Amino acid sequence: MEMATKLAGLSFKNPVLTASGTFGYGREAAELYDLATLGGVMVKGVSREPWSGNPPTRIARAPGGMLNAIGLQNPGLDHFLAVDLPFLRAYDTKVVVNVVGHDEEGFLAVVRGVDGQAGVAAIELNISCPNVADGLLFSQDPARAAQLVARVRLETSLPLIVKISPNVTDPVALGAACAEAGADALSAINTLLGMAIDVERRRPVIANRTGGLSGPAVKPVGLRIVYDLARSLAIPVIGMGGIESGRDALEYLMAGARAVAVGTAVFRDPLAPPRIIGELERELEAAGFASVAEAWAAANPQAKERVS
Amino acid sequence: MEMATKLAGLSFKNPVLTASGTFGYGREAAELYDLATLGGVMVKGVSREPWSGNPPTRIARAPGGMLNAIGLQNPGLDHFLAVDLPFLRAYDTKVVVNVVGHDEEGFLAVVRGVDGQAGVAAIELNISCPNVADGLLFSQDPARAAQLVARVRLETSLPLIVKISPNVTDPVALGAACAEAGADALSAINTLLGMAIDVERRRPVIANRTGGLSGPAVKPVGLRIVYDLARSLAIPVIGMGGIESGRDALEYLMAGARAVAVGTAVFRDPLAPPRIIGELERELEAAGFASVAEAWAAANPQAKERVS
Amino acid sequence: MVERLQPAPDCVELVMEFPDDEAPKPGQFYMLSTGDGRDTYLPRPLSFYRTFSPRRMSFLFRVVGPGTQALAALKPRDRLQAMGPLGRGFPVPDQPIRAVLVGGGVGVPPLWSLGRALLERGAKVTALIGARTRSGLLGQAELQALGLEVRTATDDGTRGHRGPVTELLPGLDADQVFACGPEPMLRAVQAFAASRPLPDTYLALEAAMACGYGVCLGCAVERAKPDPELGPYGTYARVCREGPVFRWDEVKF
Amino acid sequence: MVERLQPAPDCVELVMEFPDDEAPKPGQFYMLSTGDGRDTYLPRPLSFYRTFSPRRMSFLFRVVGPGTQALAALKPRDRLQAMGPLGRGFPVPDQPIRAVLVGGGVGVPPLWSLGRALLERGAKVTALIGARTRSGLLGQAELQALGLEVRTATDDGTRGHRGPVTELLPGLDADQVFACGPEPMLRAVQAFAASRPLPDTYLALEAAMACGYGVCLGCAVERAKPDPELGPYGTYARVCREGPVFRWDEVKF
Ligand SMILES: Cc1cc2nc3c(=O)[nH]c(=O)nc-3n(C[C@H](O)[C@H](O)[C@H](O)COP(=O)(O)OP(=O)(O)OC[C@H]3O[C@@H](n4cnc5c(N)ncnc54)[C@H](O)[C@@H]3O)c2cc1C
Ligand SMILES: Cc1cc2nc3c(=O)[nH]c(=O)nc-3n(C[C@H](O)[C@H](O)[C@H](O)COP(=O)(O)OP(=O)(O)OC[C@H]3O[C@@H](n4cnc5c(N)ncnc54)[C@H](O)[C@@H]3O)c2cc1C
Ligand SMILES: Cc1cc2nc3c(=O)[nH]c(=O)nc-3n(C[C@H](O)[C@H](O)[C@H](O)COP(=O)(O)O)c2cc1C
Ligand SMILES: Cc1cc2nc3c(=O)[nH]c(=O)nc-3n(C[C@H](O)[C@H](O)[C@H](O)COP(=O)(O)O)c2cc1C
Ligand code: FES
Ligand code: FES
Repeated sequence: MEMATKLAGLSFKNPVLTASGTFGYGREAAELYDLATLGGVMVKGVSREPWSGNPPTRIARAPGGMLNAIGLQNPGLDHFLAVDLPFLRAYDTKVVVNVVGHDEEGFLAVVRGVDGQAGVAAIELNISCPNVADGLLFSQDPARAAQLVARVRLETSLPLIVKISPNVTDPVALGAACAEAGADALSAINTLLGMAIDVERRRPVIANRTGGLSGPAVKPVGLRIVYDLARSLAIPVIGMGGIESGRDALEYLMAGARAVAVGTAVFRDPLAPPRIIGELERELEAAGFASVAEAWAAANPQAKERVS
Repeated sequence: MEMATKLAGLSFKNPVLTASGTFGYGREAAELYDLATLGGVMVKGVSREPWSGNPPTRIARAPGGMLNAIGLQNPGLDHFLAVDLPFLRAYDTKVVVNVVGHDEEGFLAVVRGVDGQAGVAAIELNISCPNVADGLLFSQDPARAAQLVARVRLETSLPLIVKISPNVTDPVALGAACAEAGADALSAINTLLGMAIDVERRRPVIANRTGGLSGPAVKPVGLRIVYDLARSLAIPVIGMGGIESGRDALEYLMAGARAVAVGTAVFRDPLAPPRIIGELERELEAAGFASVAEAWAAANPQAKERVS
Repeated sequence: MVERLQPAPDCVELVMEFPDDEAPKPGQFYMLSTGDGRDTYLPRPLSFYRTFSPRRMSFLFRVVGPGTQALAALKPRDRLQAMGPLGRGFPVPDQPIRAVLVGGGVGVPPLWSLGRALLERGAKVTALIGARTRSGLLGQAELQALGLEVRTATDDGTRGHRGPVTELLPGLDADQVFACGPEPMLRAVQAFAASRPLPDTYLALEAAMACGYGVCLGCAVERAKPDPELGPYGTYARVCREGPVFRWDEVKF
Repeated sequence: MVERLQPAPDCVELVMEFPDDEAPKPGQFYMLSTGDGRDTYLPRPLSFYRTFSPRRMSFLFRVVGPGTQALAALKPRDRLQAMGPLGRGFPVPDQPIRAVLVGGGVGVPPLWSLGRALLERGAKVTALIGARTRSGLLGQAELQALGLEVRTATDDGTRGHRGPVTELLPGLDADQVFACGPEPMLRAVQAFAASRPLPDTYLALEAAMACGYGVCLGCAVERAKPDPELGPYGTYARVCREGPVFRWDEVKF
């Protein structure tokens, strides 16, 4: 089975990445398996300065998934470059740096910082985090998103992936604005805004009140958005949201994703990413595909993007 | 336990209604239990003319719920008035008529038709159906929604409930525009746009391609939107989305809903609405509330609406 | 659940004990729910198969996805929710007709009780059962045990006629045909009923279902001759309520 | 799962057999997953309780929600996923100290193996266990069977001291205190450690967890003295990785 996939000028040995924020910077998973088995690693969001994240409680269970409001706790750019990137660089896998900021300058500083660093394969702009005060700022207005993307574009020649929020009326319009402004690819979806109520304590379970819903519960929403993006836009999409098996991964590929990312599933099963790679290989075979490329958009005949 | 609740000038014997489109016009459930046990019945969407609905397949399973694209198949206003309303009128419960249209005139015709009819307690405007071509037209733009609501307002003195879509960037802005234009209450949420892929047939499971996600999977999204609406707006909210137990119903009340509706749960358990009424009574007791009114917004101290 | 049998590699027959004894009619079905698994929120429709006593009957199904997997994983004495009997079954004529039953794959279950009811009314009943290959032929012994004549067909010719089971139809004398199975098979039966003609031919359909009792409108099938009074509303019928059994000329699929 | 015991009305002890024999340290925990239920997507953290052999140990927990309900519903020979041992356990001093263990409600489990380890090193160990009422007192016989002195307290005075279990602390001579239980109890132990002072007092904390192995950052607890090098990033520690056992002065909660 030909498992390699290409997108935005990058070649991945297989289409399974780990999703940002569910994998730290790879250190914990590396104790369990060889990260080189992965198609790629999307690291936890990196900001210019270190961020503390939100106060606890940050996690709640949800039917078929979970809620989180971590609030992008991260050690900041300098620490990432000095400690985390060198660690990851040692593995033969593609490292995608997820970038966050409170404002355009915040994003730009991180992009400048990682641009040109050995071992960085691509940048993923996280303009869709529902768990920090200004997290959805850029997602809510395609024009603002486009302006950010355009400015980032000037700072780097790395492949630029923009992460799409499901909490918007028109994800395709958002994606189109980003593509227009210079994004090379999109990733979708980030978490859905949600809430859990603690009946005993008479308050929301999560201190931040709302949190991001992820896990199998959101898979239909992710598939719909990936399908719509692939049908309307010429840039490739990395699909995610509720993937916990090779079958789920195949559904995303068939909807029009060039690659997929595994998030919440690693909490239930730390070995989910390598397991899913193996399962996907068998699912492709069973479904009569000779390669990942052949499965691409097989359920989405109007998908636009062609090999990149 | 004082189970009565009031909203928009209406008194419900208890806060549990059946959600639109999951209960037909009550005939099938009436074979199983006395509809008078219900706080209220929100009927399947009614349009001016009969609608055929979408071609099959209309249903797909989803993790923790389901997808549907029924496409508002309904017998139309005349049939509703001649056959269904007289049937429902015989029961001592509040009948809320869910109204749909392809355009403003379509909505207005149904509103005019039901206005003044004996046995109609309130109107629910379904401006948020993701399964008909123009279903989300009015939801996607608060100004358009407000214009529709304002025109409907002129046609009826019945309590006017507007159903809020979760597929928008800012449900509160949508709700605010509707409140401003004369809505007496809001109901939230309708289904989330989603998709399922049939790997064997290499196409979306649902003929309409996308469908509406409902069931426990969407409960966190419903709670979040109800909480935000109650915190920001002075008109009452009827909460729904994934309610399958008295505990779920209580969570919605505590988030700020004055009443709740049970939808998808009746597919798994046709007796869910009466069961949930009983469970809610016990949950209220266990949580130390003396009445439904006391539980209202207990987890949402900034909720705005006061008794109506 | 009382007992679990495995009549074919990917098929399971579950014998269940019900708390009440509402007797189902041939062609009716039940909505079965298992546990609270993530992919089994909706109940799944299954025709009943054999009845052993007023409160004991079985279901025969192919394991195709999470719902049937969860059912297949049940162990004796596990409990599950069953709602039914639901829907409109086969009309069983009182006269001693010559009936042919056609079952493809897991379409056999409703034919067992139908065959028995027809025999009780003195009918002469032939059952045709088809499958892709020999190991997929279901219910042959059980139908024969009732006293029916059974003929078989397999796509690969490993048992009986080689080819679609419906190719056996022209060779038989029948007043009425009753069929249950995959869509292409039902379409062939439709065509056969039209060509003879055999107006009293009945088909048991399948559809994706959410509720099974008429409230969700999920199980739509197109009506062949919509009632003009209903307008567009009459375009589709509900498989769960107006069906699952339809006369061959009532539906388009 | 091998055996199910019910030491209190709402508490269950499950004895489990593991495929490997990685010996956990006192205070470490496991992430347990059951089936694929709708409300049990995330695994649940539980401290191990008694160890019977290198591959057989037990878990003791209160049934509070869907996760613990699903665990409590397991039957002997059912299988479940367990990941662990995880986290940083109690530091067990090599000297024969005078140790006091404080366990509130279902905080008792980690104290069993800790008590045993301390005894093995010649320590003099007293265990204080508290609960709301008599039937909620857990592990008394099991801790006594190890050779520990056990004192009890209940809020309603139905057994032992009437009042918080931490009120028994001042009456004891201790070099080190080890505590596990609800937050108010841990806060009282913190205050006690500060007042004596008893610098080597350790607390086992709880937090909502998603992963249990350090990748989600869900299990944050505020650090009392953040490392200035880390800036705001040092505000919170991970209970699952830097804990669950912290020295009393490392954390604020
Ligand atoms: C009235 C009636 C009677 C029936 N009687 C019998 C019987 O006696 N024996 C029997 O074996 N069967 C019977 N069936 C069919 C049976 O109900 C289905 O096989 C069963 O519901 C499948 O459920 P599942 O979860 O196992 O598989 P699913 O995977 O849910 O569905 C099976 C197929 O549907 C598609 N599909 C549906 N939803 C999705 C989704 N979300 N994602 C991907 N693919 C999807 C796929 O092609 C899949 O292979 C009957 C059906 C009806 C309506
Ligand atoms: C390291 C560690 C060790 C532990 N060891 C033990 C042990 O040995 N024994 C033991 O009994 N417990 C132990 N716990 C606690 C145990 O993990 C919890 O009791 C368990 O996870 C509860 O899960 P649940 O699904 O049963 O209840 P849940 O209902 O999920 O959670 C329990 C409480 O959290 C709140 N809550 C969380 N999420 C939600 C939500 N979405 N909606 C509503 N309310 C919510 C509610 O107040 C609820 O009562 C330990 C915890 C940790 C971190
Ligand atoms: C605990 C947690 C933390 C996350 N942190 C980030 C983050 O830092 N940056 C980001 O772009 N997405 C973040 N996400 C979103 C995921 O990358 C992913 O888009 C989403 O969870 C959907 O996929 P899943 O259902 O497989 O988890 C986070 C998700 C979770 C559950
Ligand atoms: C099969 C189906 C049909 C529906 N039809 C309608 C409808 O006609 N009008 C409407 O306003 N909402 C309709 N809805 C949405 C429900 O009323 C409800 O808002 C939604 O399903 C969320 O609640 P639940 O999770 O309890 O089902 C429908 C939902 C389902 C599942
Ligand atoms: S399955 Fe719901 S109407 Fe038929
Ligand atoms: S539980 Fe995930 S980091 Fe601690």
